Amino acid sequence: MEGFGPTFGFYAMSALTLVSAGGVMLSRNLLHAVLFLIVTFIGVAGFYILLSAEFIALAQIIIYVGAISVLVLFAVLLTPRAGRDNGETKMALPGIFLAVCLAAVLAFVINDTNWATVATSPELTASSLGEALLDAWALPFEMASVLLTAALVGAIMLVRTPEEEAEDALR
Amino acid sequence: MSSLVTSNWYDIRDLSNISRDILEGLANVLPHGVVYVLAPVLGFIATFILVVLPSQLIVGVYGERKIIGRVQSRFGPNRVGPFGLVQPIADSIKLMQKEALTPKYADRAIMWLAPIIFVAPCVMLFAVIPFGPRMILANIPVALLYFVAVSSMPVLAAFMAGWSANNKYSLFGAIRIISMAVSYEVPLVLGLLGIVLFTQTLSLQDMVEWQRHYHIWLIAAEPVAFVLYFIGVGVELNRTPTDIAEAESEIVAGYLTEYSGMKWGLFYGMDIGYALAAAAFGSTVFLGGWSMFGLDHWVPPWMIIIGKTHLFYFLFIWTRGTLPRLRIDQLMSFAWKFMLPVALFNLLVIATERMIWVQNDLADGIVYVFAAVNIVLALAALVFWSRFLGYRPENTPKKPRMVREAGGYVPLPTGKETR
Amino acid sequence: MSIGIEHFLIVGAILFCIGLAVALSKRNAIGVLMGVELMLNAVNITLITFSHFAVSDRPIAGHAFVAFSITVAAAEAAVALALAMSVYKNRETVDVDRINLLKS
Amino acid sequence: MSSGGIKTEPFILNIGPQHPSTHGVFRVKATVDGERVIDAEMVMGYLHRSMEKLAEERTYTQNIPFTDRTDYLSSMSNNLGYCLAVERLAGVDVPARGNAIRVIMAEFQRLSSHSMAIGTFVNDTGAWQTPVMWSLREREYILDLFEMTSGARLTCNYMRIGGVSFDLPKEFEPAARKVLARLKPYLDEMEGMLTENEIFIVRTRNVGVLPQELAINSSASGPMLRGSGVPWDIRKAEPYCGYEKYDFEIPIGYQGDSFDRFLVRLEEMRQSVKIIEQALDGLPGGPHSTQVPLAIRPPKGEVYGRVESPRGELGYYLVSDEGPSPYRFHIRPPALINLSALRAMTVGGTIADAIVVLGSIDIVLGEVDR
Repeated sequence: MEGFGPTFGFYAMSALTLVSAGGVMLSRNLLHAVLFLIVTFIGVAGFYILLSAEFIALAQIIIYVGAISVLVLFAVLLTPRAGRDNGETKMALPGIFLAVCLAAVLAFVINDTNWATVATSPELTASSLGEALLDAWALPFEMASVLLTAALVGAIMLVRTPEEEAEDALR
Repeated sequence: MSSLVTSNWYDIRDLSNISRDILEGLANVLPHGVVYVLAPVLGFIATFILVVLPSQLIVGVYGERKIIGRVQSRFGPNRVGPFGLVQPIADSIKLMQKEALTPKYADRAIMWLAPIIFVAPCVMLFAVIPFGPRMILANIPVALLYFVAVSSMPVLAAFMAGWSANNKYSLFGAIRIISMAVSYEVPLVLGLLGIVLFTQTLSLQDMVEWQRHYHIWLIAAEPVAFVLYFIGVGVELNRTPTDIAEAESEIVAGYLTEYSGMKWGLFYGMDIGYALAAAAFGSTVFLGGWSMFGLDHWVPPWMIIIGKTHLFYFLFIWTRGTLPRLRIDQLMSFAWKFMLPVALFNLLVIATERMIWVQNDLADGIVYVFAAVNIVLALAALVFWSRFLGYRPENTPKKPRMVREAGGYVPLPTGKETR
Repeated sequence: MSIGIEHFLIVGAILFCIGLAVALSKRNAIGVLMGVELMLNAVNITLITFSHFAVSDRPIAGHAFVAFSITVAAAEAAVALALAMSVYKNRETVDVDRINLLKS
Repeated sequence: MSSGGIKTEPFILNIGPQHPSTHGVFRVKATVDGERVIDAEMVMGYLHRSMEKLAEERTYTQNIPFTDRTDYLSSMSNNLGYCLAVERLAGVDVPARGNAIRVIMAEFQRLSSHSMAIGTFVNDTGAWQTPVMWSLREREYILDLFEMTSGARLTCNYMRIGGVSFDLPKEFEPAARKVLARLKPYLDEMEGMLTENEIFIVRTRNVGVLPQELAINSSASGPMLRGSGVPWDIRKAEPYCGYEKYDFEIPIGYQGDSFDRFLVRLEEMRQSVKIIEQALDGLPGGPHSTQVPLAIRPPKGEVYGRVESPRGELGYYLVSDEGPSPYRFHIRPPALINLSALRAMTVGGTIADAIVVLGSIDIVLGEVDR
């Protein structure tokens, strides 16, 4: 990946993604954390575009920014004001230490490995992804739909109120 | 792509000739590479100046106010300038002079950010609209997805605006707008998926070409998708009858309650901008875009698409001027109980038709048969499904009962009148 | 200056570790969920990076995997939030330190 | 957004005193749980001008303009109610022509007030200003008639003790017939636009139901009471100004929801048109007013005079001590008493419903707070 554009894009996106991911970690207000998370998602979508995966990038924006973050926002709004702090547990320091250690190990591995890369990247379009999904990965694709249905039903069942359950029992 | 326009710079049927000639001229003068940075900037500014700004000011603000005025049997703006045409400019000058207040306990950073985040995607949406055979800023192959993705951004901006103001009415508006947007994105995308099945492309330019090739508009081929799009986009744009998030008579102004001055002006202006973008997208996908059954050989295509956009926008104004507003729970149940099943049914029908078409290798004319079938099925689905859900307009009494003498009880009628 | 596979992988690794730190350290169940989402995103970046750069006879596999991953993440977010709601309904807290039913 | 099992803290939403759809300075302190209203407390008095006390310092004739300013959307009916009460107290007879003119004016006032009520009601359901503009347009023609006869458009101050202040001008009758001819298609249009409008129906059907018993117990009156299916109309029950001579019917609703109240108002407008036509056809000659002394001193006693104002039973309770001004002057304001059932109608509905209910009551804050 040569040239000013991709380089600039990469560093801009890295800064955006990592700074806002740090914001998720550091912000005291849970709603601010969610907003930082959304910015992180957009930054990740930017990476996908840099890697010429437009379809995945737009799916990322539709699903993560349009749906998942809205879900999280809903969950935050449904908890009372007292539950909206974003503090750390007692185990925060060990956790952060573990994460830093892992980062060091990963960085070492990434630098040390001699990656075999292709000179020209393959052209991957939305239609080739569609063909792959319905051809090589047909079974996982169907299973994903089953999973989504199960998640839908499960989510509805989990948040049902006792009154609603009583109503259904009477039927 | 298309060979109908010449590449002479004076051929105004394709304005991209002019910009290309300008850029080529500049490339001879300027150092290498600068022109590539300049090109998108220039294209961006050109799109904005040529399309967005005049549409917004003249058609969006002035036209909307004038048409709503006529609907309400009054004149609309007629004082500032000839026929009141300068009214939008006067309004914006007034807005800029006003103080942009921020409440004491508001979340200042987010409240300041929200209008900016609201504005940016609006201009981005126009980038993928084809205004002519080559007049398109970014002919990306997944333009349809791009449109859906970018149009989900302003909802978040509206949420930020509503939440940060620390006002109960604003919070109501914020909660309402995100719940509405999440509910209506589903049938809207399902409707558009049917279009993709038929046209076999996600690119808007290719869709226009498809409609030119088969000499049919997709509104005729897939009427259900059009209805789903119109309603769904109306909900996301907060246009009456679904302007629940800023319901003036209930929650004052929803998420905009605490905004004033030019910050409010940005929201207001961009509301119209989004409506125009949605209209442009709708007329590209459903109304044939810049093509017009051969008329595009004689009339500049960008004129056709802008005309169609304004026609589509007129629909928004019309509904805004005439219909009352739904309640939030009614809107939600309409999305999940009515629109979603109809969208799924529509998708099934379209997929079946597509399969028949491909497997039997039918001629192009079959599209007209499919269109007829789809229109009939759309009407049938509308009637059948609404009756199934318990829609009984004949049970609503249209006249009160009449009595001649005062005094005493009149027992309530039993049974059918109550719904 | 050129951007290679390592650059993207490093960003993915850092993002993953930030996500891990968030998931391990946050007290709020929704905060933990956000950390998990960050980790998933980091993994997706890595997958797309490999799909773009690595030598493979079927490079689309990375994209397909990410498509599944996003699907699963959506389902996971819905269920996790429903769980958080449900826990909150019964215990009136989303503090993961205080959800200790198994402790006597 | 119901939150059944989740323990949420309900919060208090102040609807008003500054709010687009409280029709003035009225405040509902609503306790809401999400979108649902679980309690509503009314706070009023922001517009209190102490009219009843002030009236005790002025002569009976000087009090007539006060009544204009209570319910400023139906000044003619208010004048009429007060004048009837004073006439009954002092034993003054009104000539036939005066009575007919009073009926015409009161019914025109009902038309203008109901037109406004329907317009603002539909506005509260969210139609973006269009119905209220249409209503205002029709109302303007009626106000022109008022200007023609009394010189004022809104606060007419037209009725006098013993009749009306001026006779009708020559050009009144053709103008009035023209207005009526205009109104009939307008009413059909309004009915077609709204009773066929599915969104309007779902917003108002079964919203704010006021059962018959509750309507009677809360002493609601006017379209509120009739919407609940109780055929009660002062014009029929205790006719004044010769209402017994006119042929008209009372519309009543089915179950007392907001839609029924709307239907009743719309039909009452038709009936008003009918009454005015009859009154114009049989307009008697003669004097328009009996002469009474300007500083009238009614004999000692008390009286309660009531009329059917557009909002319901408007009563005036007067006590005389043979002085030039009333010893006690009390108004029974229909809007205030209709409003008292607001809590029962809004609790359990959503915020949007509460606004619709408030619109369907058709309050005028000048009358509620006096």
